Amino acid sequence: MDVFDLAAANLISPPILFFLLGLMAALVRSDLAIPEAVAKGISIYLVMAIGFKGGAEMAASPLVAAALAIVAGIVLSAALPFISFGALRATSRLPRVDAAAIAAHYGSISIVTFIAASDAGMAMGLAAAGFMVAVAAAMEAPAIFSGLALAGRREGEGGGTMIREIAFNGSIVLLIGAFAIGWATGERGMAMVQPFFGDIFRGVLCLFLLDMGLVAGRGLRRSAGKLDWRVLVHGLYMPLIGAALGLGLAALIGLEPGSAALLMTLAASASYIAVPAAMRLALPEADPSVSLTLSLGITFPFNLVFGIPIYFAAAQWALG
Amino acid sequence: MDVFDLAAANLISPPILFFLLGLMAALVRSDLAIPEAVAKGISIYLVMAIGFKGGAEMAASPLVAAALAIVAGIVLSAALPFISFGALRATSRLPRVDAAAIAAHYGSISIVTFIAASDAGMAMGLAAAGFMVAVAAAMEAPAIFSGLALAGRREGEGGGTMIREIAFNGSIVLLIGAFAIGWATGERGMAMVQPFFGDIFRGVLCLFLLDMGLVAGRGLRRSAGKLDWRVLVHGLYMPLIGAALGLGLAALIGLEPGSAALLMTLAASASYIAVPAAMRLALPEADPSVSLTLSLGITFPFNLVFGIPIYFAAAQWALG
Amino acid sequence: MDVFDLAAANLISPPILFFLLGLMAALVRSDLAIPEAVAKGISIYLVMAIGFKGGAEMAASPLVAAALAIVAGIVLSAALPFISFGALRATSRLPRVDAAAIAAHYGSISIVTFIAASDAGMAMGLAAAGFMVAVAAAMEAPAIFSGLALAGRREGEGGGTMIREIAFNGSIVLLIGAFAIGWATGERGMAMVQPFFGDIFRGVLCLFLLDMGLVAGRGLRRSAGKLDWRVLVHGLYMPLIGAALGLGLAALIGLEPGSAALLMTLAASASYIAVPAAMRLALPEADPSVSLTLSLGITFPFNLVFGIPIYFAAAQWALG
Amino acid sequence: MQTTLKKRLEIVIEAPVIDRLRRVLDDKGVSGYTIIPAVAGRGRHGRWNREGEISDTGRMMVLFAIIDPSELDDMLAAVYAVLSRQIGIVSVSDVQVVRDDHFRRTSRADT
Amino acid sequence: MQTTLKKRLEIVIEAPVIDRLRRVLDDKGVSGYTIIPAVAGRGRHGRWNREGEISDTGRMMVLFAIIDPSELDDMLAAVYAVLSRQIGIVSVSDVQVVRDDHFRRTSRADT
Amino acid sequence: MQTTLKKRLEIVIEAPVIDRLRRVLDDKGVSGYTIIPAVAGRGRHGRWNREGEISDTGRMMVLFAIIDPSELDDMLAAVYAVLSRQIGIVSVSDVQVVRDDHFRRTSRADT
Ligand SMILES: Nc1ncnc2c1ncn2[C@@H]1O[C@H](COP(=O)(O)O)[C@@H](O)[C@H]1O
Ligand SMILES: Nc1ncnc2c1ncn2[C@@H]1O[C@H](COP(=O)(O)O)[C@@H](O)[C@H]1O
Ligand SMILES: Nc1ncnc2c1ncn2[C@@H]1O[C@H](COP(=O)(O)O)[C@@H](O)[C@H]1O
Ligand code: NA
Ligand code: NA
Ligand code: NA
Repeated sequence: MDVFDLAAANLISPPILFFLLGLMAALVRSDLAIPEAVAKGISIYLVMAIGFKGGAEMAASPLVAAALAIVAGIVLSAALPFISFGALRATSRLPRVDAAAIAAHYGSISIVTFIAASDAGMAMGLAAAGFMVAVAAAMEAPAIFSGLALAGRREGEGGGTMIREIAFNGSIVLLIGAFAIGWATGERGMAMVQPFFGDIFRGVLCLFLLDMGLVAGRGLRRSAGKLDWRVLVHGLYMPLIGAALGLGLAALIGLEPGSAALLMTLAASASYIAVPAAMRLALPEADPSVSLTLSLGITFPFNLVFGIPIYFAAAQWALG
Repeated sequence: MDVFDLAAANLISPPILFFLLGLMAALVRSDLAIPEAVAKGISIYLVMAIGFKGGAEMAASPLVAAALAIVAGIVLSAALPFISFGALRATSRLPRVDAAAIAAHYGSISIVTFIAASDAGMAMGLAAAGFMVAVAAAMEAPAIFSGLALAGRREGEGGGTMIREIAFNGSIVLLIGAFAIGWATGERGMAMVQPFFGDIFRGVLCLFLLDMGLVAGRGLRRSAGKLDWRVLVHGLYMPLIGAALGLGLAALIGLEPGSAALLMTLAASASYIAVPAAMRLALPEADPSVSLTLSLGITFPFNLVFGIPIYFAAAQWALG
Repeated sequence: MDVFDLAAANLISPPILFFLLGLMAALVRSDLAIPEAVAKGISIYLVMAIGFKGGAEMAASPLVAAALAIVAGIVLSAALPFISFGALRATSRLPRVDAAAIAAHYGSISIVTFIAASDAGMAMGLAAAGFMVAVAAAMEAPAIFSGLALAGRREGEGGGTMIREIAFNGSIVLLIGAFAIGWATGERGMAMVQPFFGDIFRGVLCLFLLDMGLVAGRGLRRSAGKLDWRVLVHGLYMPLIGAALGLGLAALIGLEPGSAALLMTLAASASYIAVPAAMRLALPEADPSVSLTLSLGITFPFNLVFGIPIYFAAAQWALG
Repeated sequence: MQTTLKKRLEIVIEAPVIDRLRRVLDDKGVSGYTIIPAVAGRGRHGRWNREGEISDTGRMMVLFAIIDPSELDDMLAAVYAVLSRQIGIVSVSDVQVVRDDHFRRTSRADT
Repeated sequence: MQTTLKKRLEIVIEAPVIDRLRRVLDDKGVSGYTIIPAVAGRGRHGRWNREGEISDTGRMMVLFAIIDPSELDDMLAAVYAVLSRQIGIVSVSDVQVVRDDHFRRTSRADT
Repeated sequence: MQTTLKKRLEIVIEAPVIDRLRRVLDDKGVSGYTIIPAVAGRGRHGRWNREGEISDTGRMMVLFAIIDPSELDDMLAAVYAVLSRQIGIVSVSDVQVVRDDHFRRTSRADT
C-alpha cells in the first residue's frame, strides 16, 4: 500500500469515522454526550487492554531492543519541549510560562493516539513489538521536567510532590501494571481474557473515539477565533517535527517499521490528560485553555486522521 | 409459529424476563438501581450498534424501497398524533395542551422498543431490511410538530431553536451517524467490530431492559391511582391503532413481514426520551408526569411483552 | 495439584494480579480510580451473570441436594456471628455494639469473593453445582438478625422495615431474579447471551478486582495504625474458622469438592456492602470504619489471595 | 421585586439514612427539598472520598430545604430525631424568595 | 480581610431548561455561575429520584451565581422570564466575598 | 432551639487543586468540610461543561466548610494562599448551627 491507500483505508475505518461523527456532532451543537463516568471507565479499559497485550507479547521481544527503545523515547520526550518552546517563542508573542506549558504537552504523549495507531497498524498487518507500551509509559513524564526548566521554575513544593504525582499518576500505574501482569501471565493469561481485552477492543475504541470527537469538537467551538493562528499552526507542524525525529531515532536503534511508526506517533502526539493536570499544579499562571485546545482540538484530530497513515507510510518507506 | 407460540417464545426470552424482573423489583420497592451514567452509556451503545448494523446491511437494500418506507414512517409520525389527540379529547377531560403533548409522544417512537423488536425478529429468523433504522430516525420528529399544531402553538422562540434541537438531538445524530458509518464501511467494517456491536448485543440488551423495567416500575408506583383510567387505557389501545395503520402502509408499499413488523412496532411505540424533553421546552404547561407514565409505564411494557409478538404474528399472517 | 500448585496458579492468574495491582496503587497513593458509577455497573453485571449461569445449570442439579445446601448456608450465616462475637469480646476491648456489628459482617457473605472462587474453580476444572448461587443469596441476611440479637437490640422501626430492606436489597433481588431467569430459559437462554455473560466474564472480573484492590487499599491506608491488632487478627483467623465449619457441613450433606469449596468460601467471606448499610440503619452507634476495614481491607484480600486456594485444596483433600 | 424571608436548612447526612430523613420531612409536610451527592469530605468521623467506591456506606448526601421561619423549630426537632444517632450536620441560613406561595407547607406530602 | 457584600442567587430548575437559563444569564453578562446536579428532591410536582433513569426529563439542576446587589432585580426579572413557565425555585441570600473585582458584571459573555 | 452563629465558607476551585486545598484545611484543623462536584459553569476563564470529558482538568469542585467566626480570617488567609494562583472563587455567609460542639476546631486533623 502506498501512503494514499493507507490514508484512505484509515479514513474509512469505523474508529476514525466515529471520531469524525463526534467532532461533527459537537460542531453542530448536538446534545450528544457520553457520561463522564463511562468515558473514564472506557479509558481505563483501553489502557488495561493495551498494557496487558503489550506485556503478553514481551516473551517474543529481545530485552536489549526494548531498553534501547525506552531510552530513545525518554530522549524524545525530554528534547521535544525545547524545540516546541523555541518555535513558539520565535513565531508568537506567547508569554514564557505559556510557551513552556505548551511545550511540555508536546514532549509528552497521548495514549489514545498510541492506541489508535496500534489498532491501525494491526489492521494493516504491521504489528509492533510489545515493549512499545513501555516506551509510551516512559515518555509521559520527562517532558514535564523540561517544561518546568523552560519556565525557569525550580518548584519548592513541586520538587518532591510533583515527581510522586507524576510517577504514580493513575494511567501510568495502570499501563505499567497491566504490562507487568501480561508479561507475568504470558500466553496463558492472554487466553483467559482474550474475549474481553482482545475481541471487543476495536468496538470499544469506536465508542471512545466518538467521545473524543465530541470533546475535541466542543473544545474547538469554545475557542475558535480566540487562538492566534501562529499558535494554532504549531499544533500542525509540531507533530511532524516530532515524527521526523522519532523516525531518525527509530532508524538509529534499528526498529522494524511497525514499531517505528508507533515511536513516531508517540513523538508526534501531545498530552491532554496527564500534562494539563501537572501544569495546573506546577505552573498555575499558564492559561490551560490554550494548551488544551492545541493538543486536544488540533493535534489529536490531525494525528488521528492524517498523521497515523503518514507515519506508517514513512516508516515503511524508510525502513521497510 | 402461530401468535401464541410467538408470544410464549418472546415471554421466556432473557431480555423480556429481565425487563419483568426490573419491573417487579421496582414494584416491591427494592433498592436495585443501575447508575444513571451506566444506563446512558448502554443506551448510547445500543443506538450505535443498531445504527451501524442497519447501515452495513444497506448494500442489500434497494434504495427505492428504503425511500418509500421512510415516507411511510413520516406520514405515520405526523398523522398518529391527530388520532391520539382526538381519542383523548373524546374520552377524557384532559386539557387541550396535555392531550396535545401526549399525542406527540404517540406519533414519535421509542428506539428501545424498536431495538427489542429487531432482536426478537432476529431470534425468530424474521430479519428486517437495514433501512428500517433510517425509518426509525425519520419518525422521531414529525410528531412533535403535529403536537405543537394541536396545542395551537406557533412558538416564538420555539420555531428555529426547536427544529435545531430536534434535528441535532443526540440519539438522532448518533443513529443516523452510525447508520452512515455502517453503510460506508459495509461488511468489512462490520467484521472489524462484530464482537462488540454484534456478539454481546443481546446480553447488553438484557442489562438495559432490566433498567427499563426499574424505571417503568418506579414510574408506575409513583403515579398509580393518580391517572384517570380513561387516559390509562389510551396507553393500551393507541399502540394497536398505530400498529394497524403501520400494517396497512407496509402492505401498500410492499414491505416483507420482518420489516413490516418493525414499522408496526415503530407506529405502536411512544417516545419517552426525545419528546418529553421537547415538550418541557415547547409546552411547559403540559404536566410531564401524565405523558411519561403513559408512554413509559403503560405502552412500553405492553409493547415489549404483548405487542411485539402480536405485530410479528400479524405481519406474517397478512404478508407472509 | 497440591495446595502449593493451586496457590501458585491462583496467584499468577490475571484477576488476582489486577487486584494486587489495585491494592499497591492505592498504597502508593496513586490517583488511579474507577468511577463509582462504572464500578456499580460492573458489580450489577457480575451478579447478573453469576446468577444467570447458576440458574441455567440447575437442570443438572437434584433439588434435594440444593435444599440441603441452602439450609446448611442459613445455619452457617446465623451461627457464625456468635463465634465471631465471642472471640472479639474475649480478645479485645471492643464495646458490645461494635463487636456485634462486626460479627454480623462475618456471618454474611461477600458476593465478589464467591464470584472469584467460582471463576477460580472453573479455571481448575472443579465446577460447582448451579444451586450454590442460591446458597449465596440465602446466606446474606440471617447473620444480620444474629448481629442485632447480639447487640441486645429489638428494633422498633427495625422489625418490619429491616426485613423488607434486606429481603428486597438490590443485589439479592438481582441474584435471585437472574437465577430464576437462567433456570426458566435454560440452555437455550444461555446460548443467547453466552458472549456477554460468559465469554467476557473473566476479563470484566479483572477490571472489577482492580477496583476492589483500590478500594481495599484506600481503606487500609486510612485506618492503618488505628486498629487494635487484636481486632485486626480477627480478620485473618475468622475466615479459617468459617471455612472449617463450612467444610464440616459440606461433608455432612455430601457436597462434591467444587461446591464444598464454594460453601467454605461463603462461610469464610465477610460482607462489605449489604451488612454495613444495614448496620448504619439498625446500629448507628457502631463505628462503621472498624468493621469495613476488617471485612474489606483484611478478610477480602486474605480470602482472594490465600483463602480460595486453601479452601479448594482442603475440599479436594477431604472430599475428593 | 418583593421578596419574603425564608430559612434555608442544609443537612449533610450519610447516604443510607437519606430515605429515612426524606420520610420525616415528607411527614412534616415540608414544601420541598433538593438532594445533591457529595463526593468527598471531612468531619469528626474522618476523611472520606468517593472515587471508585462500591458501597453507599460512608458517602454523604447534602439535602437543602427552603422553609418558612415559623416552621423552623418544628423541622429542626424532627431532623434531629433522625440525625442524633447518625453521622451528619445541620445548618440554617436566611434566604429571600420571590414566589412565596411556592414554599407553603402542605398538610401531608403528596406521595 | 476586607470583604464586600454580594448576593448569592440559587436556582433549582429542571434539566431540559438549563441551557436556556444559561443563555439568559450569559446575555445579561452575569460574571459567573456554577451548576451542580441534584439526584433527588421533592416539590409541588412531587417526589423524584435519579437512580437509573435514562431521560433528562424530571431531573433538577442547581445553579448558583454570586452577583452584585445592584444587579439583583435585573437578574431576577430575567430568570423569572425563563422560570415562570417551568418547574423550579429561586432563592437569594447574602454572602461576603474578598476579591470583589472577580464578580464584576461583563457587558457580554465571553463565549 | 438554641443556635450559634457560624460562617459558611464556600469555595469553587478547579479539581486538580482540590487535594492541595484539603491538605491546607486539614492542617489548619478545620472541623469539617464537604465537597460536591460541579458539572458546568461560567467565570472569567470561560464556560465549561463536563459531559463526556475524560480529564479532571477544567472541572470545578465546590467545597463548603462551616467554621467558627473567630477562625474566619485565618482560614481565608490559608485558602487564599492556595487559591490566589488557581482558578476559583470564595464566598462567606452567615449560618446558624445547633450542635455547636460539632464545629470546634481541632488542633490537628485526625487523619
Ligand atoms: N464543619 C463542616 N462543614 C461542612 N461539612 C461538614 C462539616 N463537618 C462535617 N461535615 C460533613 O459531614 C460529614 C460527617 O461529619 P462528622 O460527623 O463530623 O464526621 C463529614 O464527612 C463532612 O462531609
Ligand atoms: N422548598 C424547597 N427547598 C428546596 N428545594 C425545593 C423546594 N421546593 C422545590 N424544590 C426543588 O425544586 C423542584 C421543583 O419544585 P416544584 O416545582 O415545587 O415541584 C423540586 O423537585 C425540588 O428539587
Ligand atoms: N459569580 C460566580 N458565581 C458562581 N460561580 C462562579 C462565579 N464566578 C466563577 N464561578 C465558578 O468558578 C469557576 C472559575 O471562575 P473564573 O476564575 O471566574 O473562571 C467558574 O467556571 C464557575 O464555575
Ligand atoms: Na509527543
Ligand atoms: Na409511535
Ligand atoms: Na461469612
